[in-house]
Amino acid sequence: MHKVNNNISQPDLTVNVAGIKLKNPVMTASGTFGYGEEYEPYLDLNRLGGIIVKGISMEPREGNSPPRIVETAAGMLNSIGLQNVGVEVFVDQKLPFLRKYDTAVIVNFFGDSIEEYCEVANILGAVDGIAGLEMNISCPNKQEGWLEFGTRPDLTFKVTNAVRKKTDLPLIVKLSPNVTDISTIAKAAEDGGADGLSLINTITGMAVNIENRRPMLANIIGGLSGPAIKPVALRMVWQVAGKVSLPLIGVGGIMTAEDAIEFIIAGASAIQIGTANFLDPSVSIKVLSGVEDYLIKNRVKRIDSLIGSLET
Amino acid sequence: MHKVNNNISQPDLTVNVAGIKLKNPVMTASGTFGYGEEYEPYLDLNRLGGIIVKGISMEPREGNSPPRIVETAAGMLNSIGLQNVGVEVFVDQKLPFLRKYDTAVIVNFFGDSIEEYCEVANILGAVDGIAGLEMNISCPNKQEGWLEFGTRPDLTFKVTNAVRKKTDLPLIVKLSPNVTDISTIAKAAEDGGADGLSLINTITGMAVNIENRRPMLANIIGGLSGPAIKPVALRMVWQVAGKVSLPLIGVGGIMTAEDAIEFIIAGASAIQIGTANFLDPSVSIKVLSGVEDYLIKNRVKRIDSLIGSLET
Amino acid sequence: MLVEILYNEEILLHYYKMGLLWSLPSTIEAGQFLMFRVSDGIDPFLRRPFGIYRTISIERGSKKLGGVEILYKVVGKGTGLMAGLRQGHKVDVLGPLGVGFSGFDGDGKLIMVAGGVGIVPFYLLAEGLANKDSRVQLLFGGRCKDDLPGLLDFENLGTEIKISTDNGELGVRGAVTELLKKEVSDDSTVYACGPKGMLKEVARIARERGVPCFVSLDKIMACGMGACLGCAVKVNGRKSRYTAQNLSPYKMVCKDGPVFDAEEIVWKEL
Amino acid sequence: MLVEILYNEEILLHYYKMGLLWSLPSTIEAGQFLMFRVSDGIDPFLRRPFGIYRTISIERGSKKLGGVEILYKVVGKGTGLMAGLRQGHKVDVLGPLGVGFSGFDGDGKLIMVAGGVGIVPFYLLAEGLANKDSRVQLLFGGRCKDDLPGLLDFENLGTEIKISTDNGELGVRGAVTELLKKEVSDDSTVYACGPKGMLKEVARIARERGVPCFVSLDKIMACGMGACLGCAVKVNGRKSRYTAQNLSPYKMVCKDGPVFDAEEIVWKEL
Ligand SMILES: Cc1cc2nc3c(=O)[nH]c(=O)nc-3n(C[C@H](O)[C@H](O)[C@H](O)COP(=O)(O)OP(=O)(O)OC[C@H]3O[C@@H](n4cnc5c(N)ncnc54)[C@H](O)[C@@H]3O)c2cc1C
Ligand SMILES: Cc1cc2nc3c(=O)[nH]c(=O)nc-3n(C[C@H](O)[C@H](O)[C@H](O)COP(=O)(O)OP(=O)(O)OC[C@H]3O[C@@H](n4cnc5c(N)ncnc54)[C@H](O)[C@@H]3O)c2cc1C
Ligand SMILES: Cc1cc2nc3c(=O)[nH]c(=O)nc-3n(C[C@H](O)[C@H](O)[C@H](O)COP(=O)(O)O)c2cc1C
Ligand SMILES: Cc1cc2nc3c(=O)[nH]c(=O)nc-3n(C[C@H](O)[C@H](O)[C@H](O)COP(=O)(O)O)c2cc1C
Ligand code: FES
Ligand code: FES
Repeated sequence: MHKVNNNISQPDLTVNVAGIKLKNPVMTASGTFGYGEEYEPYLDLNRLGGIIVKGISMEPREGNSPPRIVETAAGMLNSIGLQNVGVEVFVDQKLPFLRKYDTAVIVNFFGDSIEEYCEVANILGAVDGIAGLEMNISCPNKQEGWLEFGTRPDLTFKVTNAVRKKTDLPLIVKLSPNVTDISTIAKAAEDGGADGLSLINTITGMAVNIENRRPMLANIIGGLSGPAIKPVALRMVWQVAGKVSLPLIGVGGIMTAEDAIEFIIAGASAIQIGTANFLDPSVSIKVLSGVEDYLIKNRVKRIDSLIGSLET
Repeated sequence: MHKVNNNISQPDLTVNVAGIKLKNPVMTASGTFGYGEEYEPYLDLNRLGGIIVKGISMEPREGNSPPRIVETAAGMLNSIGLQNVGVEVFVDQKLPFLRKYDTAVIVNFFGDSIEEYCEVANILGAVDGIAGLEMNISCPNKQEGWLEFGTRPDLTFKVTNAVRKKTDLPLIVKLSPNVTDISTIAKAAEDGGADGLSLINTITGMAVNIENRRPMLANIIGGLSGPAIKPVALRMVWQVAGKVSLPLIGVGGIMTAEDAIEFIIAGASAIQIGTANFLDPSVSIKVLSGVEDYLIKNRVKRIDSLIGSLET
Repeated sequence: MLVEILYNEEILLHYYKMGLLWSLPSTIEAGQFLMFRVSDGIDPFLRRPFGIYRTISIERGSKKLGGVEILYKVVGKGTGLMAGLRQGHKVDVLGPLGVGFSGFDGDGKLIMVAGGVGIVPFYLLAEGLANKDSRVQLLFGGRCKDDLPGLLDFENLGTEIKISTDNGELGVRGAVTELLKKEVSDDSTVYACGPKGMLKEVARIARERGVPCFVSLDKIMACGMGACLGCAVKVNGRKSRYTAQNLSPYKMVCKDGPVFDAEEIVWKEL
Repeated sequence: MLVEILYNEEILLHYYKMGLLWSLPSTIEAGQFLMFRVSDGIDPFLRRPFGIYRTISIERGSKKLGGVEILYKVVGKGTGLMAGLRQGHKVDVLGPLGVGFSGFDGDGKLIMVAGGVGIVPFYLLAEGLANKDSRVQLLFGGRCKDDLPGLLDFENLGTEIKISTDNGELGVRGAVTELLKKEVSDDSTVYACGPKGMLKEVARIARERGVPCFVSLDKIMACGMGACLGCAVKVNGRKSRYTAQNLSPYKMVCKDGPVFDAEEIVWKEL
């Protein structure tokens, strides 16, 4: 596996996450990279470890009324409202483009009931060219008074367990950070049969327009992303790494290779780049080569040995 | 009450928070303004609506091992570990300085058991020159496996209720943002007898030194503050404003008058400036005059009428 | 893409022109824009969108190089920082992005309605039509005479211009939409760019007169390439149930626009 | 406090001197510092501490104005931005802060041990003692000859200087602490500023020789005025129970320091 070129040994960047073999740990995060095609002019998608597509539901979704985004200090709030083309259009029109690349395609999906989650997972399980599923549980549950699945261990367990039975694809559960105790939720997902965990989704936040005294977002509340939330994401990865034995995927505020390495050291087997794509569409490739440089400089032969190497 | 000078009417900035009458809604946050004296060379303390002193416990506390702080994107992490001089030294050596000013002195305090909270509150209640107490419940509870009081409604209720019985001073409970459902905690504090709520304390976060693969903070985890957390603080103020009838004090990432006004519109009766003091020791005075300018420009005669005026 | 700043000059109070050493394809459409990273760091955080005002060419040594000029107004933190950038500095830009103006087929009269910095998309257009025998008219409104950036450029092109200012300093006193009411005829095509209120009124007038109208919209953007779904604008005639053609009630200003057929926009929700 | 930049020049690779139009009290102590706001915005977020290298005076028209010079090394984002600041620009500084060097009473020999940019606190000191008849010696260590910023200034003062470089390019090859071992005598007082490893070794040598030693410490700071308790350093001889004298096992580098008696520091926890 280790290629040796003239004394300089290229580090081995491959990681195995939730049964998905990635050629490197750098992926793009759901909702920030469209269906891949939008970014195709800006980078070689083949170089990415994986692409996680915009969250897909059974039926197409309109999303929220605009305004949907607002800038904040070192970040942004979004209330896109999970607008998406629906699973049918995704499979017919979006997936064929992605299949052309030798990059793991992970499909982020959600529903507003356990049944919908199961249905989507079931459909996607029968389709070619999907390496794995990422289940977004930061989604209101219509059967439980629109409480988010991911804010309660019991609901997290239930939805994970139900979906687990519907698909053989690797199942990654994406956790919500808006909780008191992330480890308990992580444990519930593990018990429910998840193969891996992504953390974190956006942190709920708000902004006010002081000129008209109205919320900046039509939806009032939105999700905070970007460097602002990196310390929180990192803390959650580290907390969960100590409590579950599943592979973790770190996401939240990663802008540079240094950020990515922090997550890996804290316990992430792979990372996702979200909001940073908006600032620099080819940032993921830069992060990847920065990680490679770090490994070379520090004589780390296999990135595996960096994962969770934090000395406390 | 309304002074009128040559047609231009000065807006009325006074607010009544938790039974404490403040001459204006701008205060300085606990732990970021020392005991007032440190900032005395940089601003006229008399102009502040209130000063909230560094958290005080029964016994003096050493605090955590250094390093205790690290810079993050639009913020910082701290793990001071509640170092303080203890209630006795505070009353003897720190309070006399503050008594000289015509500014409400609010004493932030904590304990690691309900008994300690009660003891401190009891002592402070008998002392002159204290306008109110701010109870920090983001503190581990030794009787409950070091779980933070403020992360559980039952513990929040218990400690508030117990302290309530020990003091006649206005009692403000300062909430932890590291919870799934801030409203439930707020309600518990209200039911326990709080006169007002401050929100938010820092959000738990972490940073890693990738050179030595160790945490940046000796304590591993610290509290995130600064503009990075403003959207979260604002969201929590708004959520709680809809659920309790107590006056709220907004804190988290306020750097400018505009930030302060966002909090007031979202439902805060007063605000606190924390980390921003480190960037500019006289920022609180600038925020105050900016708020005043806004009121004049928008012909708001009394700041009261701005509180919670968000149109949704 | 890192490009060099050739110049960055205040042309009127608060208005600047910046030249960038950046060769764009000649197929660029009037109304397309670029995303400008105003800071090397993260404050302010997002890129800022700016229309492409015109292309320029410069000589460096014996080489002829292509460039782009933007025209911007300082309104906040990002544009404030831009105003301080100096010649020789490299800035990070993405583009050209979006879909520009294209509804006018040369028949009849093209009326370009611009409010303040809304002038930007019209220079390329006026330039392209300057030597054709199309009838082109610019209606240019501002608060005062210093609120009409680039006016001279259009005069140099020989564009027919009618001006309005709120204070009557130059042209007629009042809103530019009043000019439109007078100038619009049955064979007109209306293009507009400017504040939301102006666009609404332009669209109303065009609808009333039954003439085609295209508007360039301004929405806060994050990605600029249709990926984040942040810059959504509600459009008419689309079912809330998507079809296999992937129709949605929302279009993205950055990718489907910024120029839209005025008829398509749900104006009351803009 | 907003002050004007008088000059900002690279004096050696990565080393800069910046002059600020800022009159400080003449009571300023060598080792005191200022907190510099490197950006008008929030990136980077915290102020950065820099020692005061010397005071300067400039003439503007007929007026004589006071100024301050800092000497800094570009090591990261903040100092990188500082290097780009130009003359005339206004920057926000706080100070003078902290407690400087004061343990030397004029008797015996003062040995100043500086590593690289650790030279900063010593200029004011050397200047103040230059025309007295105290025995003063500077031991100055760097990685190479370009790692000895300000060397010429001390030569101009006539300070007695001994140099060491890691690569032997200038002075003796090796660590500056090796010089100290040779130069220290029973009547010495040692002042030191430089990397942590160097300070530890200096303190060890001084303790071994039984001579007074004072060190200037570097800790990440937020407030710079003793309010945040962020820059704590563990000190000896203090009980973990505070007394009425308000003793704590920690002192604050910004307020109680940055200069400390070496005996006071718990070196193994630094
Ligand atoms: C397609 C398009 C083309 C544009 N072309 C021009 C042009 O040619 N010349 C010109 O002067 N202006 C143009 N604008 C407007 C310009 O983008 C804003 O004025 C600029 O982003 C303001 O940035 P700021 O930081 O100075 O202001 P801020 O203080 O951040 O905000 C001021 C206003 O600018 C708007 N704004 C802020 N950030 C963004 C963003 N990321 N995307 C969109 N709007 C934002 C907000 O609505 C806000 O009310 C265009 C906008 C769009 C959408
Ligand atoms: C009392 C004191 C006096 C100093 N005097 C000088 C001087 O005269 N000349 C000089 O070149 N340097 C001096 N320093 C060091 C200088 O403050 C740092 O080099 C500078 O803050 C680095 O900022 P940066 O953004 O370039 O680096 P970063 O990339 O942010 O960090 C590089 C290193 O600088 C340190 N650092 C970062 N932020 C701070 C902060 N807020 N406070 C303290 N350290 C920080 C960190 O330890 C980090 O390892 C002094 C430090 C102290 C504490
Ligand atoms: C505009 C936008 C849309 C997003 N859409 C989704 C989504 O559909 N599903 C999901 O699981 N996460 C979604 N996210 C969350 C991101 O995938 C990521 O978890 C979060 O933004 C934190 O990472 P970042 O700070 O790198 O952006 C979205 C984020 C943004 C900014
Ligand atoms: C260095 C530091 C020390 C703090 N100490 C305390 C404390 O003792 N008690 C407390 O209730 N909050 C403490 N806080 C939290 C602040 O009072 C405030 O709630 C938080 O920092 C968010 O506000 P900001 O973003 O404006 O700083 C501290 C914050 C900082 C940065
Ligand atoms: S700005 Fe991202 S879709 Fe338009
Ligand atoms: S930096 Fe705040 S106490 Fe020293």
